[in-house]
Amino acid sequence: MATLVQAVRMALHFGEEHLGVTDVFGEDVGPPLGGVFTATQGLRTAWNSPLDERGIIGCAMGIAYAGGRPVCEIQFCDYGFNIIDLLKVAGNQRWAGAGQFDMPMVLMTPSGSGIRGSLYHSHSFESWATRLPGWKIVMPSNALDAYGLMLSAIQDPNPVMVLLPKALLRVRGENPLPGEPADEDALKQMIDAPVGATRADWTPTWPDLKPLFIPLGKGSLVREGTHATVVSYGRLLPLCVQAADQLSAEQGLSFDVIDLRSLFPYDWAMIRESVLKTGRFLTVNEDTEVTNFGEHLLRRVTDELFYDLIARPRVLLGKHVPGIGLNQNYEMNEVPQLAEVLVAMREVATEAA
Amino acid sequence: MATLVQAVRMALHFGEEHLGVTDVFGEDVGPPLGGVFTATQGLRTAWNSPLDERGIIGCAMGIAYAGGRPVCEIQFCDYGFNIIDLLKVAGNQRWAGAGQFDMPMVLMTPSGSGIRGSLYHSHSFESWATRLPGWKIVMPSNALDAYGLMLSAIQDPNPVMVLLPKALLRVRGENPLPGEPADEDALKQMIDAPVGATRADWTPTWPDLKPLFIPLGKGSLVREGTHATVVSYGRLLPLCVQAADQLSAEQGLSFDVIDLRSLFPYDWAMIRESVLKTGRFLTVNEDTEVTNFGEHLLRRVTDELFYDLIARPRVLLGKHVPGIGLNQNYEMNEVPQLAEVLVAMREVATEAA
Amino acid sequence: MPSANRSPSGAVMEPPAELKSGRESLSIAKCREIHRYMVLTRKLDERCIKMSKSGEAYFWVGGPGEEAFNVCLGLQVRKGQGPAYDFLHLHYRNLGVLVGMGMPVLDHIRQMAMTLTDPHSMGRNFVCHYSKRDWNVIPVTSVIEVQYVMAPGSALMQKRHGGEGVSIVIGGDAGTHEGDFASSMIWSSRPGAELPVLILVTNNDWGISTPFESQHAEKRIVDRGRAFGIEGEFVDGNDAIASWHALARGFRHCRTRRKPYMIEARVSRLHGHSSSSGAGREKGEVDPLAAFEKKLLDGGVLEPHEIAAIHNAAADEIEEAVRQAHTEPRPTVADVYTHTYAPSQVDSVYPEDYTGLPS
Amino acid sequence: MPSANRSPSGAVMEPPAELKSGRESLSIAKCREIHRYMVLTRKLDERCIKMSKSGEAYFWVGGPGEEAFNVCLGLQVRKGQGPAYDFLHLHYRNLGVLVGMGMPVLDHIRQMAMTLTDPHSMGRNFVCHYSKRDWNVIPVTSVIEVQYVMAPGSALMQKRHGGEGVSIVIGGDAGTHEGDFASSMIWSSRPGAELPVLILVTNNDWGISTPFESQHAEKRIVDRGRAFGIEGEFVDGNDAIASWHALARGFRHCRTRRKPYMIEARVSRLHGHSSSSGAGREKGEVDPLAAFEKKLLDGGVLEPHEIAAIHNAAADEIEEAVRQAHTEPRPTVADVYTHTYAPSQVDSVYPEDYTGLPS
Ligand SMILES: Cc1ncc(C[n+]2csc(CCOP(=O)(O)OP(=O)(O)O)c2C)c(N)n1
Ligand SMILES: Cc1ncc(C[n+]2csc(CCOP(=O)(O)OP(=O)(O)O)c2C)c(N)n1
Ligand SMILES: [Mg+2]
Ligand SMILES: [Mg+2]
Repeated sequence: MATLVQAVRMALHFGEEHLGVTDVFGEDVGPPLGGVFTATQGLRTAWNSPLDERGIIGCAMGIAYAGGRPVCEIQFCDYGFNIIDLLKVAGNQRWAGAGQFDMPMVLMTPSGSGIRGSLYHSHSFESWATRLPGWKIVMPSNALDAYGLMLSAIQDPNPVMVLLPKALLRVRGENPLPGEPADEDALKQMIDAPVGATRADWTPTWPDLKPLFIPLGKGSLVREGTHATVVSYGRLLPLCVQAADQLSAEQGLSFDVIDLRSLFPYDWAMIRESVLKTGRFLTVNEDTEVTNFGEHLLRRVTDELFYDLIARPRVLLGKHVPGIGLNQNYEMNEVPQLAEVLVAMREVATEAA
Repeated sequence: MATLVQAVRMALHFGEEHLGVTDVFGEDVGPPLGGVFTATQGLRTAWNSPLDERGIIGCAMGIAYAGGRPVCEIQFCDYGFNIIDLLKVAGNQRWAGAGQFDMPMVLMTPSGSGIRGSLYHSHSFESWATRLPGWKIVMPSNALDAYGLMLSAIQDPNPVMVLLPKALLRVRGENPLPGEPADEDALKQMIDAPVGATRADWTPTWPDLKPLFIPLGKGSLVREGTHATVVSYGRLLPLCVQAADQLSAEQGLSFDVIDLRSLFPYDWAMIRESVLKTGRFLTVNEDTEVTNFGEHLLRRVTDELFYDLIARPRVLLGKHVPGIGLNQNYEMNEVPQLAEVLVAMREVATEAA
Repeated sequence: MPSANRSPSGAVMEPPAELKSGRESLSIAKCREIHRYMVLTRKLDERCIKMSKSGEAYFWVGGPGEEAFNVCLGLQVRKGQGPAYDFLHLHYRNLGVLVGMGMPVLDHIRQMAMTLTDPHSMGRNFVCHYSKRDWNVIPVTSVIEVQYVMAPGSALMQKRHGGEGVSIVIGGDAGTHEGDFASSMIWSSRPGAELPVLILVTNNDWGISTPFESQHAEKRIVDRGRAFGIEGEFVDGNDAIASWHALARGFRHCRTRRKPYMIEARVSRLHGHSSSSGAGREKGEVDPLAAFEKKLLDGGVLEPHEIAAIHNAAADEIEEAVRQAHTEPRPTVADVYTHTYAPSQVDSVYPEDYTGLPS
Repeated sequence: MPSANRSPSGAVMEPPAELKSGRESLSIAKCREIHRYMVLTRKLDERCIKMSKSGEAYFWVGGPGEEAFNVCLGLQVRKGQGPAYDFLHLHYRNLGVLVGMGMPVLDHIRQMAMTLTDPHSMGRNFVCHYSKRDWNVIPVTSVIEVQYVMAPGSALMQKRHGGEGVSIVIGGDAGTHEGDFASSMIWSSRPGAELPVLILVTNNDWGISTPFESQHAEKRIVDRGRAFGIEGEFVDGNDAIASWHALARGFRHCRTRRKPYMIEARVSRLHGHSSSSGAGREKGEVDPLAAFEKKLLDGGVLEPHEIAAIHNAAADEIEEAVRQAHTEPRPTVADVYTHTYAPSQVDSVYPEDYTGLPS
């Protein structure tokens, strides 16, 4: 199966060929590197930009205004904190301008911890991103969703931010992309740039990919159960699934595990239905815990389902500290790991009503 | 009584004379203007900077690193969205650098709506600001608190952001500052720069001000009651007080109204005690409602006091829209006004338990 | 006025076919056209200042003192929609540009009056914050200098499209101290990927209350382009004829060489920064309109009564627009959410217009 | 080596008192010192690359190929605490600067090994991300170019304090495309408020995988200072003697004239960008250490066996430091929150160290 980053690359290729993508660009996005995570290797429209995040976003906006469909990259979301004003403008120009201009740009950026990245390769971005009205925000947790969400992000006429979970980029999917070759070595031969001198002459051979549009705003119910509702996305989603399976096997506790996928707009109908069933709610993410997007979800649950809750709704989040430390004794204690997910899920499912 | 902006000016003067403030600077902060809201008129150390917010924050950091005590201004918080990366560094340098350097800088900036400011003079900043570990965030709602919080902000060796409620800057206090002359016209003569040609030669005459340090992390219980707890700050605080008084007079409902003043750290003990008493919680602010600081407060209440609540805890926030529109039919319907505050307070106090 | 009108010396004085400024000259017809638009621009600003003081509106910002440069710019724009035409990345002083392009004054007044019919922003944004898709006028934002990072993007599309479309970007002198000004030069001049960006700076010697010379070591802002190999020039933006030609050179360079060009224009600020600083008439600033009218009078192109008639016609047109705008609908609560998101087939929550939080 | 050692021509060859490079020369004693520190720097980088591959550490970044320029810089710094001394606003390649200043290699290794004893970051940050208050070394952050906006701030304090303290800021070529580089020039050159900022750029011709010439229209980055009246020069940073003198001129200018100076130094990148790109030895780059050793050998300053001994001594010193670091304590969960906030008398929640959310 394709890895998540290969799926992104194939989606961008599909976008170039079939959805009108005109430019895929950013720092080290073009040849020879094709992105620090290889997401943009071999793409026809990929090019290297100056080292200037503000220029990248501005250029993408200009391209979109002039009728293009750009996909730009911020190399790590950790380096996206000097562009919030531009993101705001991209998100408000339509409202401010009486709806005259569309802004069909995609911003993709790796987000989250899990690669021993120290302070500046471990940031989460969702709590910043969801504060940008006018933007749609997605974060896949597996290759197939990455493909389907990226295609929708490209197709949507609004600015869409695709947060890529750094830690999962090299994880293989469980389900094939439409048109993905069955043999993963064959795929690698086709679309991964070779290392070394031969790279200069290399051109990819793209599989005959088919479209898959995962609608924005649609979550995915990846486990079904009765004891509690768990909402997550990105790096922590597989840990929630793992915990659900373990708690089911060991303690007979079963969970609705919702992969939110689309953070804004989010699938409120799915969350609501699940919480109405279980009466218990936990949301898990790794962003810092003060003014965190998970707190918004908890607020929505409280707003509309307070009297349906049979136990305290809760969040499991990253700690309010200035950074993720390199020594793993920092990282492991700053952002949720499997052990804390297990505890939180068991507690929400079993707390006396 | 002094206005809120006069109180800020007097605090800065006290800071220059007694607390080691070395530089008060920003766009149009120095003579002749002394700030677009007059906050920095007549100050000994005030100077005009280039039109470059990144330069302003960087320069303040450099001054602080080198032993100075800068107070810098971002003219409107609306123009503070290209500096989040620098604010993050100011907030994480100590943690990242093993505690070697202090960062005694103050950033002050007008925040919030209420001046018919359209998209770019109406932003709220608290939900962004509270996402900056390493920073302390305060927002006064009256002149005396502005004075006392500004002195503490200056005195604190950490970066402190002082959010000034745009709409309340010209509102007079109810309590005098320590050392403030009794006659407000006399005060004006002393410290407000004259309009017109005489300004060039003008120097202020400062009253003999005394220190007042309002501790960071201390809220203020501005109304006491039993029916519900209301937590707010800034522009909306006086509206909550007004609503409390009205609901008390008209419907016999009484409220604990907490002026949070310090947003981080916040006075959890005060909130907790009040909610334990009333069993009902409402927080009110005007920032956009997705991933909003008020949702954090609600989450804390849910975390620790869920089983003590006798009614649904709630928030009253600004709408998730890209901007505040100029025509007042936009603004009045986008951010909470007195009418909505009244409704929300009555509802939280009276909802059947 | 065709050159046949030129009279032999000594004969009855007829107006010359060209009006001169230094070594440059411009046809009388063009000068009359520029003048008419400058008057309309000035009157529009003055009327808006009045509205901001009368309570008909809350806030005014505009470009009195920049009419010469802005109108000359507007008249040379190739207007239309899409990459075959020019793109405009403006700031809040470019009234004269849109007037020169032929914007109905009513549309400007509608924004000033915050009506629902305001085509630029539906009464949402400050005046002079235009947005006009059919003329490639990118929504103006109050945020200083961000337009400079967007211009290379539209220019990229124009260069790729072929033709002669130019991306015009303009802002003030103080704003060049934002990093985005440097970014604009960098992204426009990448080797082998140069872009047709006409980079303009209107230097009025002030940023709100801060004098240019207190912050700028640059003798000329336009000198900053040199290190990037960006050609350009400094021009007296208070001189309509000089402005016309500087812009013509800039456009020609961008249209034909498909590379950036930079112009720094010295302009005036006749009514201070905005209504926030009172908007009173400033002394000691060159008035480009008065200067141009003197030239037109001295050159025998216009008579005083003709000038008066032009002023009156402009005033009448504007007054009528004000009257009209006052009759038009205002936004209501129902308009708060509209145009937050464009409709999208791939969005299951907001396939149509936005309605608030997901439900 | 005193100049008395100079031998008359024809006599037994003794090493000259000065070593030449072009028209410049430097005392033998200084050259030996520079060489020793260059070797120590190179060995330290090589050992760290090894650690990143052996699993003793996760990540390596450093400055192999920049030793000449960085060591010459470190040796000319006036080190100490506070505005009377130089401030250093560094980036992630300035190992040689700290080595030149006399940093114990153990401190570098501690950061590489992520020990609690790492004085720069307590095992929190990547290697080469120094922080050293007693030498005015501002905490290095991975965020490209932000150091350039901080340098004018410390320089302001230095200028006001009096004396000759300079704020040194340094970064790579690609990074100059961030707006912060322009800001640094702007804030250092304000008329009448010029600041003693030594603005340095080490141009290694790359930003990760992106070649300089693909993005930069600037023939010389240092030319960007001209419009601001900032004096400066381009220097071959692979030439230790040339680097020494360029830096000496820069320091002299800043120390005495209290104004900015800019140096662009051409340097090499001998092991690629970082361990993320493999950190293998690159071909075709000038090796400043090899070049300097050749000069020292050719000039008769050092014998091959002396060079070998210097290398061995450096390797031994480093090996000992690695052994030592491995014995030292690692951070634990108890260390997560420390140093988030400085203790504060005016804070009722965190008068002492931070302990998590307010309680
Ligand atoms: C990013 C940003 N910072 C600050 C402001 C507030 N502001 C509005 S206009 C202005 C001065 C602009 O001066 P200049 O660029 O010279 O243009 P001018 O108004 O003189 O034409 C300032 C500081 C803003 N709008 N945007
Ligand atoms: C603001 C920011 N953007 C992107 C990065 C990722 N990044 C790290 S090093 C680098 C290239 C830097 O090139 P240059 O400035 O020439 O310095 P060099 O590494 O070549 O010495 C990039 C893009 C970063 N650290 N910070
Ligand atoms: Mg100006
Ligand atoms: Mg480089």
